[in-house]
This record gives sequence, structure tokens and C-alpha cells, in this order.
Amino acid sequence: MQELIQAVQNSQTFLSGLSEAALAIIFFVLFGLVFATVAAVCALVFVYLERKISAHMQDRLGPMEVNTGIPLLKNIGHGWAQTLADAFKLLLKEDIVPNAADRRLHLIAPFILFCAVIAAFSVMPFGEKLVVSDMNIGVFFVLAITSFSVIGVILAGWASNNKWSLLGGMRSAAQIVSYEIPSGLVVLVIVMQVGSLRFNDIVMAQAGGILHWHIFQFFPLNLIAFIISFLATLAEANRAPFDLPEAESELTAGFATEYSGFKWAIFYLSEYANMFLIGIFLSALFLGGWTSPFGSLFGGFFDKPGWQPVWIILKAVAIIFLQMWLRWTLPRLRVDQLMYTSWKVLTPFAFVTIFGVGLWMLF
Amino acid sequence: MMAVGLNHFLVLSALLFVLGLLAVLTKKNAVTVLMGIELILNAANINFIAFSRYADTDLDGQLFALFVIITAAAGAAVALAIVLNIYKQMRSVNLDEADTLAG
Amino acid sequence: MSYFDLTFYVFAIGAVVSAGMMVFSRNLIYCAVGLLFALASIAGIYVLLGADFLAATQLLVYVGGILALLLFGIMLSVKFTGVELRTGTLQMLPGLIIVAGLFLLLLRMIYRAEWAVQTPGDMLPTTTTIGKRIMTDLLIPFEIASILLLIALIGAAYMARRERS
Amino acid sequence: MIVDYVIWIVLLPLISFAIQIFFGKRLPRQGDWLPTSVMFIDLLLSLIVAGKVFSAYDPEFRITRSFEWVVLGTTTIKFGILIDNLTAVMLFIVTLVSSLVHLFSIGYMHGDPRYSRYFAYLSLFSFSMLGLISVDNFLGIYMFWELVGVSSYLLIGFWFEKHSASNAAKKAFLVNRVGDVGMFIGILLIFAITHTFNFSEVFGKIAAGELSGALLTTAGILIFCGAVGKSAQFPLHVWLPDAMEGPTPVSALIHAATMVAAGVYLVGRTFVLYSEHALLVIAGIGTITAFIAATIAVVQMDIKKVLAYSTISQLGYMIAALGVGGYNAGLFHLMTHAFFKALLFLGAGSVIHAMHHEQDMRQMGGLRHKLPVTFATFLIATMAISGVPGLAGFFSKDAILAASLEKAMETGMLYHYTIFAILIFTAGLTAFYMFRALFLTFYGTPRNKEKFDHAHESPGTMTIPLVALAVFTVIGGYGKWFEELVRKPNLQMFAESGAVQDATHAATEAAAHGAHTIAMVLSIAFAFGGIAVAMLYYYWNKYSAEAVSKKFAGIYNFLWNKWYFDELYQATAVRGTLLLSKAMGWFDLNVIDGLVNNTARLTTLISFGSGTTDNRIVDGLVNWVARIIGWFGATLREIQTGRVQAYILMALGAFILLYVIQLAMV
Repeated sequence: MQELIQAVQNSQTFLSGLSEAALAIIFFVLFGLVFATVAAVCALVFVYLERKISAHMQDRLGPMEVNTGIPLLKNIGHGWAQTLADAFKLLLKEDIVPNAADRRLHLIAPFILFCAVIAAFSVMPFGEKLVVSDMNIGVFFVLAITSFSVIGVILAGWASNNKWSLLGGMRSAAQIVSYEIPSGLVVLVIVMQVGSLRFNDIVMAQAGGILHWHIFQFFPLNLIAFIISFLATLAEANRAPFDLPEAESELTAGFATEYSGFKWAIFYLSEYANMFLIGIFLSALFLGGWTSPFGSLFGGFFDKPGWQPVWIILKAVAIIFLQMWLRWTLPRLRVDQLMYTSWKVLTPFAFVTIFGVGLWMLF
Repeated sequence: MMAVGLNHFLVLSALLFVLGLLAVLTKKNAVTVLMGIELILNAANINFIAFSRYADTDLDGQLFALFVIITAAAGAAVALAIVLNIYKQMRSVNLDEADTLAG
Repeated sequence: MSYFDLTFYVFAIGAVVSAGMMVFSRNLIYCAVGLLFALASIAGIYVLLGADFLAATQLLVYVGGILALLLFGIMLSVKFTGVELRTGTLQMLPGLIIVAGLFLLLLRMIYRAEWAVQTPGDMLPTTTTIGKRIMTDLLIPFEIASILLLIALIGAAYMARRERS
Repeated sequence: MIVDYVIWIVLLPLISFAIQIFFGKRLPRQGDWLPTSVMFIDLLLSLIVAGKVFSAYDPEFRITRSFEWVVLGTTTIKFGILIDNLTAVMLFIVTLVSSLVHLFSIGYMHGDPRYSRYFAYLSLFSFSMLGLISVDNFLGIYMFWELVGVSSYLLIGFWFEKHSASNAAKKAFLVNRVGDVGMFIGILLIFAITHTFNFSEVFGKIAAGELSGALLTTAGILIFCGAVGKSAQFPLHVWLPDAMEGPTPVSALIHAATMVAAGVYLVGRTFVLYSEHALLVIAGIGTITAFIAATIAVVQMDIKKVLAYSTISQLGYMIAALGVGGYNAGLFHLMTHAFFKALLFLGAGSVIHAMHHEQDMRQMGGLRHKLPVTFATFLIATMAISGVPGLAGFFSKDAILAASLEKAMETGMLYHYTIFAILIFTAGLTAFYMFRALFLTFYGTPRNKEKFDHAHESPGTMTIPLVALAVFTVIGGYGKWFEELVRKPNLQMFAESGAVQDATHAATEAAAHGAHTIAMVLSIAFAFGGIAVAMLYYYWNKYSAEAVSKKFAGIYNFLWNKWYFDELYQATAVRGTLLLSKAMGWFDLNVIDGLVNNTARLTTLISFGSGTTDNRIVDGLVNWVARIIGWFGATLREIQTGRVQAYILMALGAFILLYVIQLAMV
């Protein structure tokens, strides 16, 4: 960020006159917008993917109708523009706010959630250089920022001023908080092996082909760690088997019940962004991030910087597919089962893996 | 305004400390008082870290701040539990009503 | 107006304004939200002071933990037990006077005292040094802190449990 | 030897008194025989003693025996017996009269409810009288003096249920006391100077000149006061007539012979003590008493009153005699008077006994046939007292008159001549009133027929003493023995420088003889004059007494009322003391009680004041302090509001304050 500002100030464009601070503001805004749009676009894509995959899983076609007449895109078919249409719909839909609700909170809640998720992307490693801010505490930062989402969920639940949404919010908050612990612990395992919190260090540690990926190191332990991490992050995103708060008959959409229109879209968007975040996060930690699986096989061709973002995104999509897969196959967990898995299953196993890897590394 | 130096941070921490104190002093609701206390602790932390930065003490300030955060967390948990119990006892959380120890 | 100053002022003003909101607002939730943004800005201030690890801890512990706890406390007590949302203030005038006096005294102290200050070095990543220091010099306090947390955990749980039977 | 007898003489009556007083009632015949027999034994012993003393026939005869009675640090008081011719005579007289009275009382007091006690009192009296005349020092005399007073009180007030008797007893006792006090002061005066009570030692000291001049005279006069009191002399004579309330034998014993004589004996015993001036006073008093008593006796109608006043008059004679230096004459008259006055009283007693206790001569008359023995003895006694020559009375009275004339011629002072004149005139009066009494009772027509018929001669026990006394009245006067033995003591006798015979004795002998014949002639003349007048008025009834009394009513009333002495004393002494006591009472009530009450009121006032101040100030202060502390407590309590935030606020406020102060200080 600092170099960019220096570079701009040095380039005699009309911008160099501005003070460093002004430039900093401009860049902040610029990056924010970029990520917002990227996230939005990815979310749309994933929504579409989800609907198609879930449909095909359930042996149905999914959205086919909504295509566009635009010359190039016309013949793609398969309702690719469905999510666009949804988006338009949501944007145009009337934004209802329950009268006794707290208007301002009602407005802020979704954005807190959305920001929490988007902020996490600033640290994600899309390539060796393709990192917005290459923080030394990258992984820890992600954990910290994701905890923001808890506040967002609680405020959302509260702001809609209806007991069930509040309960739903409370439940999902409790769920997020309790699954934070196993995901945090598991991250420790990887950090222990790498010895640094910087994403790039972690990814580079896995360079050299598929066998160097963390998932395969310390054979069973890291794999367990990956599974725990995958489940925990899934629960934090309130998805699939763990999306109990929305599923209850009375809770309907959980904390988002009272939301409609654009704010609901934000929720929806942040959920999918969260899925994408998890994808990249896990791939970076366990699946070797932007390193090519082939390592030096094809003469290191695939290891070129150009390919790095492709690999990471591919791995992320694979994880997302896995999540969607789980969503449409496994039944929901009851609340006590939910809490049980978190405290009585994931956390102990996380401790086991930590100790195992710890001991293993000593010898 | 001049370059941001140590004094700026100290002023900021003093201001936050004062606001936290004000909250503690004037808020009727116990939970808000707890928030005030958290704010005061944060103000203290700013001081610690500012000094650890401007007076090279091998990050002692930061470590101290870390421990403050830990204890604050423990404190908040217990405090909230106490507040909850007070509520059970007195059906209200307003501090000015909790004056049974009056002289 | 360097980039550094700007960010400082942004965060400082953010913190002070949100703290003010927390103090002067009548609505409990607004207090909580005020505290939220105050803590977030303070985390930013930490980053400015080169304490990146602590900023993250601050975010994780304060915002994710304590604030969530406070919110829970407020919401449960307000929604289900009828504690009125609006909280009044006590002895505001004297409080203000005393606090202002204190603030002046602190300012006087800050500008009067000659702090043993060196020019700050560049910002190094602090995590490793913190990690080293904790595991060497401050091992005992670290262990005690862990026990403290355990005790707090058990205590709070015990106190807040709903009486069976 | 003789001393033992005397001691027994004195102690026997005491013993009989002791027995009688305690066991009298239970003794046979109520024990009247015990004291009488004791008295006769005493008479026998005194005869023996007299025989021994007179056989020696020595005017200087003196035996003394004394023992230490009380040791007071340095001074020792000796107590003893003195026997000389005078004591022997006195012993004889007292025992004789006392035994005769005891005998007479047996009859007279027969049937009295307190018969035994009467005899007890008589023996007590005898004991004290015998003790008085045998003791050898002033203190002893004073003790027996008091005892005699007491016994006379008891005997006078014997019939104490009679109001007049008890009054008379009290009067007698008090008047005697007045005299006794004077005497006691005298004794003390002497003791103060000579530091001894013994007669001989005192007289020796006087001879040595330690006690002399005015002091000697005052001592003498003071001692004489005792005699005045006891012998009923001029100022203190009022008690004797009233003392007649007692039984007649008592009067006979005490008020005729013995007790009244005590005063004369005292003067005689301590004759050396009196200086010239003292003698003058004594003589004066004696004469006055004699004259007054005689005049009052003339108008008395009660037979016992007449005899009482005659006794007073005769005592006056004795004192006057001693006063003019007729020592021998005075004492001789004492002896003779004892005999015929006792006789007269016993005679009156038997008359009264016969007339069933009728004492008023106006109820009597013509008793000479009824009471022949009593009449005969009474006649002899009357002739003796009037000074009819040949009887005892004549010799002693004549001696007195001669002595007074002698003194008059010796000093040639008008004072002494007047004394002689008065004495002569009184002698006449004596004769007159005695024969008046004689004629009123025994001659003329009986005035109370009924009593007259009952009258009868007294029994043997009563007539014997009358006859015995009559005998002594007749023979008592003869013989020079008295004159030689009882010599007038003078200082030289006691001076240590050996006894110098009084050369002056012969010189006075011649002068005396001349005076003697003149006095004798005059006394006989006056005596028979008196008798003649009495016969005129009462025997031949030529003149009526009543007429004279009416003509000279003023003098008559004056005399009848006993010169208004009683009234005088009543007015002065009695009322004076009453007033004094009232004044004292008033003083005590108002001044002292007032004082006490005021102090009481003062203290209450003070306590009230201190009480209120204590309440108001002290309590006030305490309460105030308590209130203040209470107030502090209350205000401080306000601070404890119980609200934590308030506490924090205060703490911070304080902190700022301190900080600012600290700044200000620096």
C-alpha cells in the first residue's frame, strides 16, 4: 500500500500532487469497491452453481428458463442469468422494516456482516504478489475479522424486533462463537508446522507439488485437522448441515426473517462470500494455496506466477462444491447435536491433532 | 496539525479514559458501567502500547496490554454473571437502586 | 498530512465519537454499538502503533468475545425480563465536572512531563517477539492467566446457570 | 479508845438506818425498837465519852485521828475525827434529844402507814448529825451538812400526800441549798489558799498570816452563810415555820435542838476564822433575826408556829452572842435551849396528840386538868425560856446579854449598845408570847367543847421524855464546868510558836463582872414585865387582844403576814427566776432555734442553687455535646449513599482536590 502510494506520487499524473493521506483514502475506497464487486460477482456465480448442483443432485434441472437474448450469451442456456434476475428482483423489491424495529440497527447489521467477510479477503493470497495487504499476522487477522460477523448476526436478530429472529440470531451467534474455537485450534496445527502466520509463508511451505500440501503431512493428523477445519468453518458460515437457525419452522429465515429486498440480498451475498472465503482460506492452509499440484512435473510450467490465482481459485471452487455437496446430502443437526459436535467432538480432536503434530515435530 | 507523536496517543488515551470514567460514573445500567470499564482498560492499553512503541522496551508494553486484555475478558465474564445474579435478586439492573449498603 | 496522521485521526476521532455515543446515548444497544466501533478503532490505533498482533487479539477478544457477551447480556435482560431499554444517567453534572477536571489534570501531566522518548523505529512484526517473550520471561504469568481464565469460565458458568429444581 | 467509841456512835445509826430502810416493814412492830435502842446505846456511849473527856477537865483537851481519804496528784485530802470538850457536849446533847424523840415518836406516830420508814429517816438524821459534829475538816462538815439537809427534807415532807407538806419540804431544802452554796464557796476559797481542809492546819495557816485581811473576812462571811441557811437566820429563815408541816417529834428533834444548832456549832468550831468585821456582821444578823422572829411569834395562833418563831429568835440570840464575842455564852445557851425547846415541842406534840391533831390555840383552852403532866412540863419549859431565874434558860440568856453589854462597853460603839437594847427588849417579847401560848392552851375556858372532852393524857412513852427533859431543863443551868471547859479559842492557840496562855483572860474577868450584874438586873425586869403583860391580856382578860389588834391593825396585819417575807421572796427570787427562765426560753427559741433554722434555710437555698446549676449547666453541657455528635453522625451518614458511583465520584473529586492543592503548594 505504501509502495503504491509512492509509485503514484512519483508518476507525474495529476494525482501525484495530492498528499499521501488523500491518496491513501482514494486507494482504500478503490480496493473496497473492487473487492465488493468481485465478491458480488463470485456470489452470483456461486448462487447459480448452487442452484444447478443442488438441482442435479436431486435429479432435477434447476433454473433453465432465465437466459438472455444477448447475442453471445444467448445459447448458453441453463438459466445462467437466473441469479442476475434474482438480484434485480431483490434490488427492486420493497425494503420492509418492521415498525418497532430499530431502523438504524436494522440498516447497519447486514453491512457489519458483509464488511466482516469482505475485510477477510484483503488478506487472502491469490498469488505471491496478488495480496491486498500482505500482513504478517494474516491468518490471525482472518480469525479476528470473522468474529465481527457474530456481532452482525446478533444485531440483525435484535434489530428486527421480533422474538424469533432474536432467538435465531442468538442461536447462530452462539453457533458461530462455539465453532470459532475448533477452527482457531486447527489453524494452530498448520501455523505450528509453518512457523508463521503469513499466508504466503504458509503457501510457500506447501510448494513442490501435491505431496507437499499440508493435508498430506503428518499423515492422519493434518487430514483430521482439515476435516475439523472444514466442518468448523462451514458451521461458522451457518451453512448446510449447520444452518439450523434458519431451518426451524418458527424461526423461518432465522435472524434474516424481517429482512427483505436489498438488505436481504446483502445477507445472501455475504453468505456466499463467506463460502468463497472459506474455500480460499482452507486451500491456502491445507491444499497448498496458489502452488500448482504438479509441482515441478511439467517443468514448473504451472508454477508460474500467472497460474497462481487459477490454482487457488480452482481449489476454492472444489471446496465450495464440497460444501454444496454436503448441504444437499446431510440432514440438519439438532441444536444439542450441533453444540455437541462442536464442544465434544471437534474441539477434543483439534487438541489431539495439535498434540500429535507437536510431538511429531519434536521427534 | 503537527506530526502525530507520542503526546497525541496519550491525549487520545486520556480522552478515552475520561469518557470511560464518565460512563462508569453516570450510567445507571450496570452493563453500561461494565462497558465503561472496558473502555477505561482499552485507554490504558493504548498508553502501554504507545510507550512500548516510543520507548523501546522490547515490547514489554505490548505484553502487558496482552495480559490486560486477557484479564479484562475474564473480568467481563464474571462481571456479567454477577450482573445477571443482581438482576435475579433485585429485578432491576439499575445501580442507583442497588444501595442496600446505604449508611 | 501524512498517510499515518490521517489514519490516526480517522481512528482517533472514530474511537472518541463512538465512545461519546456509548456514554451519552440512552439506548442500551446504541451503547453497545458505540463500544463496538470504539474497540474497532482502538484496534486500528494499535496497528498504527506497530502492535499488529495485539490489534488482532483486541478484535478477536474484545469485539468477538466481550462485546458479544455484553450484547447477549443486554438482549437477554431487556427482551425477556423487561428491563427497560432506556437507561437514565445519574449525577451527570458533577460527573462531567469531575471528569473534565481529571482530563485537564491528565493533559497538564502529559504536556508537562518529559517522556523518555526515542524516535520510533520502523514497524517490525511483533508476533514472534511476543511469542518468544511469553514462552520465556513471562511463562508464569501466562500460566496464571490461563488458570484465571479457567476459573472465570467456571465461575461465570456456575453463577449464571439456571437453578434446576 | 475514845475515838473508837465516837466512831461507833456515828456508825451505829447508819447501820440501823440501813437495816430499817430495807427490812423495816418485816421486823416485828415494824422495827421501831431498832433505831430507838440504837439511839439509847449511842446515848450511853456518849455519856462514857463525856465522862472520860470531862474527867480530864482540860480546856485544851484534843484528840484527833485522821486517815488519807483521797490522793489527788500532789494534794492529799485527809479525813478524820476531832474530839474536844465542845464535841463531847454536842454528842451528849444530840444523842439525848434524839433518843427521847425516838421514844416519843413510838407513841406519837403509832398507826402511821409508813411507820418503819419514819424511824429509818430518824436514824439517818441522827447518823448525819453525829457525823457533822465529830468530823475534823471542812469537807467532812460540808458532806454531813448536806446529809442533814436531805434528812430534814425527807422528814418535813414525810406526809408527802399533803400538798403543803411536800411544798414545805421543797422550800426547806432549797433555802438550805442557798446557804450551802455560800458555804461551799467559802470552803473552796479557803482551800484555794491554804490547800488543806483540815481545821487545825487551816487555823495554823491563818495564824501564820497566809489568809488574812479582806479575803479572810469574805471567807468568814461565806462560811457564815451556811450557818444562816441551816439555822434559819434573818434572810433565810422563812423555811422553818413551814417546816412545821412535818410530824411534831421531827420538829422537836430537828427544828429545836439539833439541826438548827448545827449552824451555831459551825460558827463555834470555826470561831477563829472570823475577823472583827465578820463578827460585827454576825452579831447584826443574829440580833435582827431574834427581833423579827419574836415580833411575828407574838401574833401567831398556831402553837407549833409560835414555837418555830421562838426557836428562830433564840437562834438569833446564840448567833448574836457569838457575834459579840460571848463564845461561851452562845454555846451554853445552845445546850440549854436544846433541852427546853425540845420539851416545849414534845409538849405541844402531846397536846396536839390529845386534841386529835388540832394545832390552832383558838380551839384549845383549859387543858391543864386534862393533861396534868404535859401542863407541868410545859410550864417549866416556858418559865425557862422566858428567863425566869433559877432555870437553865435564865443562866444562858443572861450570859448572852452580859456578853453583849460587855462587848458594848469594851468597844463603846453605839452599834453594840443598840444590839444590847434590842436583845433586852426581845427577851421581854419572848416571855410575853410564851406565856400567851401557855395561857391560851392550858388556862381559860375550853373553846372547843367536843375536842376538849376527848382530850386525855398521852401514854407513858410520851410523858417519860417530857419528864426527862424537864429534869435537864432545871439542872442544866448550874455548874461552872461548861464555862471552864468550853473556852473561846484564839489564834495564838493554833500558832506553831507554841500555845501562849491568853494573859488577857484576867483583865476581861473584872470588866465582865460589872456588866454581868447590870445585864442580870435588866433581864429579870424585862422577863417579869413580859409575863405580867401576858397575864393581863390572857389570864385576867383585862384587855382583849382583839381590841389591840384592831387598834394597831396595820402593825398586826404586818406581823400576821410574817413581815411579808414570803411575798417579798416570791416577788423577787421566785418571780425573778421565772422571768429569767422565760427570758432564757425566749432567747433559746428565737435566737438559737432561729439561728439553726436560718442555717437550715441557707443550706437548702445553697443546695437548691447548686442542684439547679448542676442540672442546667452540667447536664446541659452533656446533652449539647451528645446532640452535636448526633448531628455530625447524621450529616456524615448522608455520604454513605450506598451507590458505588457516588463513591467513585467522591474519590475522584478528592483526588483532584489533593492534586490541585499539591500544585498550589509547590
